[in-house]
Amino acid sequence: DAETIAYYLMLGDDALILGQRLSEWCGHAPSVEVDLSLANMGLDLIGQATNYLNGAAGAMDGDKDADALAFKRDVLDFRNCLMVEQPNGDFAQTMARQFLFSTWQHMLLQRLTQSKDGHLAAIAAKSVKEVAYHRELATDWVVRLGDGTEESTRRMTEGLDWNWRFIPELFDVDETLQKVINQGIAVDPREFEDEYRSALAEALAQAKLAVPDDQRPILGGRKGHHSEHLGHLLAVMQYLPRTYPDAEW
Amino acid sequence: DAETIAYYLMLGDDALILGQRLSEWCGHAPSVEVDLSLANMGLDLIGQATNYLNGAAGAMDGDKDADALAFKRDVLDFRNCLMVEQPNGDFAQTMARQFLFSTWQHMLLQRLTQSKDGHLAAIAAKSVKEVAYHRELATDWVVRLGDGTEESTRRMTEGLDWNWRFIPELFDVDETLQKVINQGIAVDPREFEDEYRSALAEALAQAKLAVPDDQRPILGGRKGHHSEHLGHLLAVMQYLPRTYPDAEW
Amino acid sequence: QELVDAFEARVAADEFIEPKDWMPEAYRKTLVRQISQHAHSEIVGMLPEGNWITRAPSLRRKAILLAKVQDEAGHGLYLYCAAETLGTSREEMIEALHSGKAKYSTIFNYPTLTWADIAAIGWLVDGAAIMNQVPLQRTSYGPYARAMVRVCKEESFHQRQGYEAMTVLAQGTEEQKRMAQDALNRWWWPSLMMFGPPDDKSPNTERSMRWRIKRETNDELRQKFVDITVPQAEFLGLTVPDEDLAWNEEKGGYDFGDIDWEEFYAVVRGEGPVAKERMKARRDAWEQNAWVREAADAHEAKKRAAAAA
Amino acid sequence: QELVDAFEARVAADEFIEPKDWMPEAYRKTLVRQISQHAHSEIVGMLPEGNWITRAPSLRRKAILLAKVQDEAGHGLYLYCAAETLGTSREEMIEALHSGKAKYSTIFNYPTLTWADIAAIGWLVDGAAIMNQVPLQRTSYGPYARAMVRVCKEESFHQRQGYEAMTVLAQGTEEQKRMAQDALNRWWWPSLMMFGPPDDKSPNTERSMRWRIKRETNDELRQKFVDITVPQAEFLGLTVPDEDLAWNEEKGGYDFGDIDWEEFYAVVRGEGPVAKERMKARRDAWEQNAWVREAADAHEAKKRAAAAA
Repeated sequence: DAETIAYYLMLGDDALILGQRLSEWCGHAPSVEVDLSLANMGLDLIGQATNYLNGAAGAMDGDKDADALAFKRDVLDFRNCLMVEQPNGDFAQTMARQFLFSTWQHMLLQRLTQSKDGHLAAIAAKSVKEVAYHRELATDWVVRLGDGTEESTRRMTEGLDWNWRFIPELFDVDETLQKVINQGIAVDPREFEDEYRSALAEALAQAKLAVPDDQRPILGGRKGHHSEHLGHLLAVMQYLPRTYPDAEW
Repeated sequence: DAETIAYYLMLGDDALILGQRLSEWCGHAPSVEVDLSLANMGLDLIGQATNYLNGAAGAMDGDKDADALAFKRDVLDFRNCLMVEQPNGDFAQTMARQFLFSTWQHMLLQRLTQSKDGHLAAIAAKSVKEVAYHRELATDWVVRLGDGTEESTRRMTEGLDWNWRFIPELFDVDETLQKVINQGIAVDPREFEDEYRSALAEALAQAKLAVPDDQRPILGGRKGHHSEHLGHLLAVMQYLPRTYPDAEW
Repeated sequence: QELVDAFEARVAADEFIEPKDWMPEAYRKTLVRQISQHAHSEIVGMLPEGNWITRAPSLRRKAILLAKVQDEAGHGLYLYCAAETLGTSREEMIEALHSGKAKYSTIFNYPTLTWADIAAIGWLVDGAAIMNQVPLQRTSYGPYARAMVRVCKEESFHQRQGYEAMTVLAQGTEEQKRMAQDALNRWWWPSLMMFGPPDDKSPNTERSMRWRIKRETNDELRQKFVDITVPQAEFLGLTVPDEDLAWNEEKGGYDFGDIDWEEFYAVVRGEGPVAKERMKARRDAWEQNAWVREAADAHEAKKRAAAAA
Repeated sequence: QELVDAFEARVAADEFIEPKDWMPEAYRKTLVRQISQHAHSEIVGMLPEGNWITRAPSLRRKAILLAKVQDEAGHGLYLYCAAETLGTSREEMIEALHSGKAKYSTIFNYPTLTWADIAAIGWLVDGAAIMNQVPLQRTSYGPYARAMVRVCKEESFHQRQGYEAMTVLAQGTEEQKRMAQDALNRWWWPSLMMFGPPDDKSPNTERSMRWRIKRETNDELRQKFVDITVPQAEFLGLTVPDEDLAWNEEKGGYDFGDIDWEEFYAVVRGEGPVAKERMKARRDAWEQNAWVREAADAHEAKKRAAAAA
């Protein structure tokens, strides 16, 4: 049904857009090792996105596939949260975003393995280990940069500040989502909001950073109302399939 | 004929791509005054591009127009020189590019007003005053930044260095161009290369900058072999017409 | 007190106050705040539109948009100049903006998500701006009033262009219609907020009216805007996103739903959806290009020194 | 001289030299130059491909390309490690790259203009790289030889993927065929240059062969590459951009046209079409992220100090 499709899209778009953002780093990271781990995370996320979007496409009318959904939707039809579309900024901002998102995604996937939707549970079971690693890697960098030099502390503080206002969206439950939660398909994120906040507080304590004040929540991504950043990302990402609509690659 | 069309395209693409680059500055310039003059130059160039491209489209088969040429060609079909597609960089790099290009374009247009192609002569007559102003403005900035502070001198030197290797392409005459030169339609740029070099030397002397050493010429733009920058520019510029091929705006 | 009385009498007689004339400190301060806020709005307002210049869908639309932001930069300049006649430098005003002390119109803290937003901004935002600004052509401070004459002429041109662009979308493909409706949904309420808080929450209105810095109240202007705009939306075949909207025969205007004032005050506080982006863009433009302004000054100084030698 | 003789005898017997073994200074220097150049090529080589990861035309192609650049980063790491066993630190090597003293493969100074270039790089550039590298699995320096075993396995996978991607284009729409042909036109000659100058202009070849740092000459490898690649191009229905290309029955290989060695040497000097872009990208990545490496070191030091306390 429409709500289940929307849930697949939401999960798939989160992974796709974040994977795309990470791939922008290619060749420009602080060290070869970091280049390698950013590409690795990007690859995991693109793989996950493919699975979710194929799931969504399969449940839709017509003979769409994951590529059609990734490359032929415009901005108003994307369902990703606003956090993943935020610009990379510097390496601290990228890692702050990754930390806040992967921590959430990890807690979500742990529970999603119990979904009544067997396909979703299977994707979650496959992805949860990957995301556990993303979470660990990002947390390590938050600690390292938070408790590094004066400059890195400042940059990590700013990176967290930029992304902090998008946290509430991760726990926002609208009607569509509530319906699939009720069906036992989706995870209710509110179940783990406390756990999430504790995990953040713990990591930030280790990083010797203050927990930022809550900012006014910015919502909208789940209903297609994005920031200005997503349109630019899509213009690049979708260029070839838009330009050569009849070609296969 | 094909060669005349190619000449219109070359002139039109130069103006279009440089206009697009200038428009990227919008809202980000060093002062309101500069924002205004960058938008103004961009506007002039987009206007010129429209005229040339409409001229090209009119001479082609089918019912193409300037928009079809601007928004529906891919990178291999663009005929602009490599200089105009170079990234803006900082304000010095943008002004170095403008200085090197507008000086050339101005000398070209002065002569193009005598073209045997009446339409081309008319466009040139209309544009030459605009471009004279661009040249003056860019030259002023080269002088100001060259003979400003230590930092601005360094930045202007780097900006010139980045763009210098694209100068020879402006004076390169291939078979296609030679043919329209022979017909009295196109201007032979070699006629004014000395004048151009002198104008550069004079401005740089005023800016108290050394004339950069000649670098190995980088050619290719006139036959569609561009740098990696143009593809990204087109992905953004062409997004809407590519995404909604049946729409009018 | 004599000075004050004389000043108030001149204003009441619709005379223009000029820079060298005596004026109450509060008048001067209020004007600087209002004019600089207006100037900042022009400059910050270039950003949501600049976001689409590089992606304008045709050469004509690109040219129109470039011309429009060029006008806005021009308006910013006149207005900064008008404010400078009151003794505050442009640098001071810009610093106040960047520190968050000075405000700009709340509307520019919303993102331009699709091309239809550019049309909607022209139609609704410039429409609302004109509604606010037309009376200011008769404001009591001369330089401000004269700047507004020029601004209003250009703004009303922009508004017509915006409405025309919206017409094309509303008559276009299904996808264009959807974009147009979605843009109206997102921009409608923020446009109504552009007129400021309701009159009963706007303590300075009375004085500003007396001083002819303001010539109509926020609620009066808002009502006017609704009455003019609703029929335009209907003509476009678009639905205004307000279930409570209804023609009120008695008052000869529309009744409309409650505005989310909590959102308005949050946006005023700097917590709008893309407020961080806007401020970052302006600060980065200013700070990262400081070397250009310094170089220009240094070059100027060298030239002066050479001329003096 | 005894040491040298013993060394040469071991090498001649195809034994591996290990980091702690004695070796001639020239051997060490040549190896550091060669291995670090190879490592730099892997790292710089990520840039032309990174240029298309964000624009890959399908999720599958995006994943393949991400996996490929990940492999390349890995190769860079093994190779830097192999070079470090010879007593040169990674920082020294990277500084030599950024100052222009150390070189990287000339091929990465050409731009990736269309998606077909990514396919062409896999097919031609990885193909040529393998041709160069397969013999190096038996090179005399142990750590280098072992690194090459792993590198070669992955490279040949990349080469097959590239050829497959090219096949899809060559069998695709007219526009895709055109892209594919244009890519071959632009990458063919630079690929031939990847094998280095002709043997009679390669003065160190003899010694490098004796030391088993090189196991076949440049011209031999180039000939092999042409002989393998031309039939592949024919199979794809593409035309190799060389009018002089002809099968020579007698030598059992292809004759081919003259290489533009002037271009080659210019590119070696750092004057390739996008050499400035490549060096700027690498320098910026290194310099603008220096704070990250410093922070990691500072954090490590704090942790060590805490553990010691």
